[in-house]
Amino acid sequence: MNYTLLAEQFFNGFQLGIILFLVAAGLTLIFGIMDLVNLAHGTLYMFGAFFASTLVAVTDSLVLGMILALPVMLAAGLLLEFSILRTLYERNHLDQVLATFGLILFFNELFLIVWGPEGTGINLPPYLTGTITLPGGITVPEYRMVIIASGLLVALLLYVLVSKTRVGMLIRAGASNREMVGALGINIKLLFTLVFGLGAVLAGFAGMIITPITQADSGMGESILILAFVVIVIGGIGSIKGAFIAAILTGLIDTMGRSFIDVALLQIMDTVAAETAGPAISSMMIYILMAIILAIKPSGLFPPKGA
Amino acid sequence: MTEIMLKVENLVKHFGGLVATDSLNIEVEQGEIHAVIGPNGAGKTTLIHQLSGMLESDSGTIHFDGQEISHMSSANRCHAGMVRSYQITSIFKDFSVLDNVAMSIQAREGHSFRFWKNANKDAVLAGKAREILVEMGLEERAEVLADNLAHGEQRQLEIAMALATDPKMLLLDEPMAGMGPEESSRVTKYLESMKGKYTMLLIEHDMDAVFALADRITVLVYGQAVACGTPEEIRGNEEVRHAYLGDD
Amino acid sequence: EKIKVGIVLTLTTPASIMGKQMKAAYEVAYDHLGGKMGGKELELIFEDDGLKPNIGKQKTEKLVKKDKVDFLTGYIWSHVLGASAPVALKAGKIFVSANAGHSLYAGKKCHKNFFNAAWENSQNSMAMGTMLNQRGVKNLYILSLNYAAGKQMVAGVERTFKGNVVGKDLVPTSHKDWSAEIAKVKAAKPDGVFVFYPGSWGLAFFTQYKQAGLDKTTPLYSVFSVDGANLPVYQKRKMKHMIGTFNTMFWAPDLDNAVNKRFVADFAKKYKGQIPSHYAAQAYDSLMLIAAGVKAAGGDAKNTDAVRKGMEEADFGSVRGKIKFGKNHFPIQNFYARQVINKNGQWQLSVRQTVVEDHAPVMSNECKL
Amino acid sequence: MNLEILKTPRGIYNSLLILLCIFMPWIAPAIGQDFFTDVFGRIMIVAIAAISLNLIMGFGGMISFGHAVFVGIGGYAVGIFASHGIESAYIQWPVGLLMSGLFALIIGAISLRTRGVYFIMITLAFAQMIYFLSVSIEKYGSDDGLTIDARSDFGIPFYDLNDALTMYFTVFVLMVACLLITRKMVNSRFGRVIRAAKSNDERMHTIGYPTYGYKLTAFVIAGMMCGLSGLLSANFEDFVSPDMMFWTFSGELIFIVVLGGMGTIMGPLGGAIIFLLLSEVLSNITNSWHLIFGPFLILVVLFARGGVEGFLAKFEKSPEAKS
Amino acid sequence: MADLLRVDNIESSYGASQVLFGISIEVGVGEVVTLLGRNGMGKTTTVRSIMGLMQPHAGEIHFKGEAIHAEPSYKVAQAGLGLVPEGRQIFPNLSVYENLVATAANRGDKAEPWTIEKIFDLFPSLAERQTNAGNQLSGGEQQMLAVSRALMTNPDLLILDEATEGLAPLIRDDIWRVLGELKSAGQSILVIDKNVDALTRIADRHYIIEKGKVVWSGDSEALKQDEDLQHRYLGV
Ligand SMILES: Nc1ncnc2c1ncn2[C@@H]1O[C@H](COP(=O)(O)OP(=O)(O)OP(=O)(O)O)[C@@H](O)[C@H]1O
Ligand SMILES: Nc1ncnc2c1ncn2[C@@H]1O[C@H](COP(=O)(O)OP(=O)(O)OP(=O)(O)O)[C@@H](O)[C@H]1O
Ligand SMILES: [Mg+2]
Ligand SMILES: [Mg+2]
Repeated sequence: MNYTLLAEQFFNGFQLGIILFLVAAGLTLIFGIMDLVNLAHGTLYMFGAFFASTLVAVTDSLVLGMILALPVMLAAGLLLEFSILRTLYERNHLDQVLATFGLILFFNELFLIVWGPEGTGINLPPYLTGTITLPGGITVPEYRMVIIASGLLVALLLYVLVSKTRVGMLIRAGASNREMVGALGINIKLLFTLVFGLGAVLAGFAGMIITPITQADSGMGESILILAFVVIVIGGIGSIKGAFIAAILTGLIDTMGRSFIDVALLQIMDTVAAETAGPAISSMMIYILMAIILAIKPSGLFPPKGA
Repeated sequence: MTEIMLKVENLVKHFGGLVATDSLNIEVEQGEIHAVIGPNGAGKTTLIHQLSGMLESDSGTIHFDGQEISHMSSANRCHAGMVRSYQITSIFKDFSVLDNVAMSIQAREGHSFRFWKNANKDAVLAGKAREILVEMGLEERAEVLADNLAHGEQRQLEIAMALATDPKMLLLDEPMAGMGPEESSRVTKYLESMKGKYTMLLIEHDMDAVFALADRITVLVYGQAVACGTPEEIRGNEEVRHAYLGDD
Repeated sequence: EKIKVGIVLTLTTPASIMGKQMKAAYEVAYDHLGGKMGGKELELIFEDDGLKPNIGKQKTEKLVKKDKVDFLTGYIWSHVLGASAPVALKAGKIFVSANAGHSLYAGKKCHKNFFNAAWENSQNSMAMGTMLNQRGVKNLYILSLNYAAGKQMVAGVERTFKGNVVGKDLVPTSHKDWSAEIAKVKAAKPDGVFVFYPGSWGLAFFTQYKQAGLDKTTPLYSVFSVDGANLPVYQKRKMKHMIGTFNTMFWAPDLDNAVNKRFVADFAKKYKGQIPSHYAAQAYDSLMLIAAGVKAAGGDAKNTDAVRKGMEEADFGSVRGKIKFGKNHFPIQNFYARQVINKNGQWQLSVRQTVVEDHAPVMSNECKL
Repeated sequence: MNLEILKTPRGIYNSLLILLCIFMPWIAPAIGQDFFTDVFGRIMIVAIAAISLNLIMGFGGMISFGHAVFVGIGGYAVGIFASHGIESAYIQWPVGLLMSGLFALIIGAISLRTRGVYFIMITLAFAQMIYFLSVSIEKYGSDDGLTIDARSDFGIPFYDLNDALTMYFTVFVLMVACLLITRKMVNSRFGRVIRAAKSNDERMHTIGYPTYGYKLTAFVIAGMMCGLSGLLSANFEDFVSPDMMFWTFSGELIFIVVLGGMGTIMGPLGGAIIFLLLSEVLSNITNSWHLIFGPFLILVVLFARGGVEGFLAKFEKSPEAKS
Repeated sequence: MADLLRVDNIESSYGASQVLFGISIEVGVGEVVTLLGRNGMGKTTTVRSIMGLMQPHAGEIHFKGEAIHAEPSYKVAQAGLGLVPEGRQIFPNLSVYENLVATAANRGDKAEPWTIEKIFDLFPSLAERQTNAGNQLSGGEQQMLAVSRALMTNPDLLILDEATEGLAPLIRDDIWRVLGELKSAGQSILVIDKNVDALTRIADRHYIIEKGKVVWSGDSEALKQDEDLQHRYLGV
């Protein structure tokens, strides 16, 4: 057994988990807590990637471009909420699904036309392109460390906001009973608009921070969206802590699966069978994980209180 | 000697550190109306949850009508003849009032794996359902969507649905809560007229109704039965007055 | 009486990057034919398959039944082809795949009216394996997408590569983060990495390859991942480490023949000044192949037997020089090693050497024609 | 025939849907769009899948996000047998239906332990597993799919699925049968149990229904009905591929049901016709048809609560209980 | 006495079915007023109309002289109305503590506003359950929480719909006692309850509602005297 590889893969799984959490964070806010099934969350993620790419190119600075992209995301989120989504809170989940699917179709096509089929991307500045060598000989691209740090920061901020502040309480209260929150003197419409805006910023942030690694293309949001839903469901819908732990778990399982399943299968079957089964099982890994967890704990790992 | 319909022995339920039901023993005789009263949070609803199978007990046994039902599913307990009503209204909101009651009647007529015949036109179901609505004074509202009923009317429907399963024993969780004086006195009268036909475990904070109806009363405090006796005995019990009744 | 050719391509979704080049190439071919085939007026009808087999089939039906086309061509994806080809073949039409190298159609399922103007899926990577041998690669790490074409690519390279395969990973198409695979590559210390990551996967993978510092230690070899369609994108994104990498292909823009020179020049005029990709080249050849058939039939496109005969002769100026068809109607052709170079500020692919000559799909003799 | 239904906009619309399906093989050539017959054949096959989804989702509240997997199972039953040269419908069809039912039983048995969004996601999980499985089996074409050389053979003279009209009306008759079955079933005692369980599952238990068994039964019935759609699809398209069980198709089925009107009998058919016809027509106008189609879906949700059926029901005088 | 709340001839409907047919009521500063009537007569609908939870299609509602009948409910609440709704409607996914503080405010600019401590003194069982989620409370505890939650907004006018539903006699007495104390501190209250006796003890005036109309109004004395009235409209 190669222990450096094992440690490195463990680390990779962790950072994949952080990326998943970043995407799931905004979704936890909008879907988990506000209870809006927003399929267009992936679209917001794509917004972030494209806006930031363009702004980074214009300003020729990664940091400046990304910082400028945040208010743009906020504006985009508010606009979307104000024009279409705010009428959907009181609708059932399926209406929300259909309408936000409409948004996906529209924006994917629009972005395809505006940015072309090749999409866009962000080049890392020289000071972020190196690799860091951790104790034990693990080498990690510098930029991945940036992602991890920002993921942890977002996790912390979000946890505090939702669990410890009055705004957080009001969001949760509003999700369970909008009418009553209003009757107690809170402008719930405004509050939800702002929270949606924050969710959009988080989605956009995830999109932009990943772009230097994966590049950006139209439709990039959909496959990650499914993963984000998986993470949230495994964690228990509405729980920030759950989303975080589930994201890390998913990242680890997926990475470990992709790293070692083929080796493991070779122990028990012949090469041909292992080479067919290996990739198949590693693709299925997170779905198997979700099915097992839900079969045992039908409300996810950390169902929030009272939900 | 009258038969014991329900026998609860050493029943326990914990919620985390809280003991909601604490080694509880209760016997309910066939045909009696047995009231359970006690302060808010004493564990009355929890007891009903346990009896009806909504909550798994930590330990203890429940015997009903000669068989042990401690681990039966709630549907089976209902088939065995024990049915509950809810303190917080639980009805089929997007069904008409009549259909709400008809669902209960359908349940008692055996399994529902009948895929073809139109049940909406089933005279048996509708007829019996209507009878029950008449008894509960809801007949004029039969076709209304249950969601559109006023709160008090929904409370009436709540009981109608329990009655419609044709139970041997009714577990009533604050049936009169939310009803106006007239409606609650009607329900009181109705329950009184059903005395003997059903065995009833009645939870109620409306003391007028309790003292009018109950044959025996158990007083629950912190999950324990602190007193059990006839209405007169309970009314006279100093401890109960102190813990629950106040000095009216 | 016009001659109508129905062309099914992917013109939406990010995959349209290839489809659009092919469309332009068909238009160049149309111009070169003077808008005529066998003396008759020619009409091209383009349809978009949206990258879905059922849509592709639907569009094929429409072309056959509504537009009543005489030929069908285009078809970038094997699964779209698998759904669509039977419709055309049942209707007695001649079908020319301009990209999808569905291996069954080269072997068991070969059909008298089915032609392929491109290649069979594993051919190119077989050439790659040979090239790796020629270049002295001993330990190879293989990376590909986990779907049929991806596996055929892998099978191809393994068929001819003589060294050790020290690792192999097939990732699902939903993945865009290769940290796990890259760590394995690093640990395996190969002296070459072979990848099949077309389109946006390539963009993401090559970016991460560099971020992990692998570009400095391990040379990259690829098939269908670095091509004329996405090279301008690599250049725009300043992915300099792609320069110098090798891939194999049956064609290159600087392949030295007159038809090719004219094609490359006219294509650039038509399409944003770009150098054509092999997708464009195949598309051009597909229409020329059909034209050769129609010409042989004296302009009678309905005379399928005559047209087919003419197509089998393949007597036309191909961008790859002279083209020859096997009895399975797949080309028998040379494969070249190509290298990414920077020529006058424009990145392009340049032929380095001929890797294999007159290569035919391995399953050709399964064809019972 | 009861002509009463023609007095409401909904009635007229529903009759129109059926008439369109019956007469399309003659209408299409008359308007010079022959291939519309194929389009409608395909629409009806999708409609069957949507009808089956509506049965559990619209009436039973079980939102399956993996429903397309049963289309795939039905389809591969035909495809796999055909690839081994077994073309008899009497083997293909029963096996296809049984396998769909069996998978529905397994998936349902586990998934029904959960509810709400958890149910949505666990059904998706199972569908994805089966999808990845089908992608990895190279013997049956992997994601390139399987071309089917011969359609199911019923061995009845003059009844040959290779004949376009026979195929079309086979689909039509089976679709109508599914509509009737749904209609009968949702109004039966069984159907009422399913609908009430959607409304308030806990209460169902306390009045004596072990709803799990009922829901599972409905899930299996829907799975088999959806498998039927797959059997037809394989025959109609002469092709099966993993694509037909990818989550996007499951999603489309949900959209179709919601668009048409959830929990109504004819909703799925209307939804299928509108969804697929509009895609067909719009995509022939421009490649960027999603720019129009997306906003259209949004408008439907914003302004027509309850889909098309809900929209039309607004014009009825007395809001009738679900028919 | 100065008018705090004035409801003028309002008519309200649920969709097509009209429920209120011209209801007029007034609550003065420092006054305790009740709405009486049998089930389904429109008491809750009146309260919902006042609170802006539904818009009356005719008539006017003024609070402290300002028209509020067209305002959204949060503005109505901010103007100084506090609601204890029918059926409790506490937030099931918030803890008891969070239920209390989430919407807390000092709307009436009280010198000595309600605080968590005061609430816990009033209802000790809530103090014990501070960390329970709302739906992990017994029915009566939920009712206590609903009352407390409204008090924590320190409203000028407290509205209680089914004030003591589900409360044990002792606690019920507590509630009446508290309402009495609040009244003496100058709190205006509009209350709905079926406990006519208790209501006549603490309230100044009463309105009886029948089929969406006010059929009688008067003070406690008058109501106590008129047994026929009680019987006819209240079934007592
Ligand atoms: N799910 C739960 N988790 C934790 N504690 C709970 C839960 N459900 C109930 N409790 C607590 O258990 C105790 C008993 O509750 P129960 O509902 O049985 O009371 P009750 O006697 O019915 O009161 P009431 O008369 O107010 O309805 C209460 O203190 C309540 O807070
Ligand atoms: N959401 C609704 N939709 C339609 N009708 C409704 C709705 N809510 C209440 N109603 C009807 O309005 C009428 C008045 O209801 P309201 O709730 O105001 O009565 P109430 O006087 O508060 O009765 P209770 O004492 O039972 O609470 C009733 O006939 C009821 O059926
Ligand atoms: Mg209780
Ligand atoms: Mg009321």
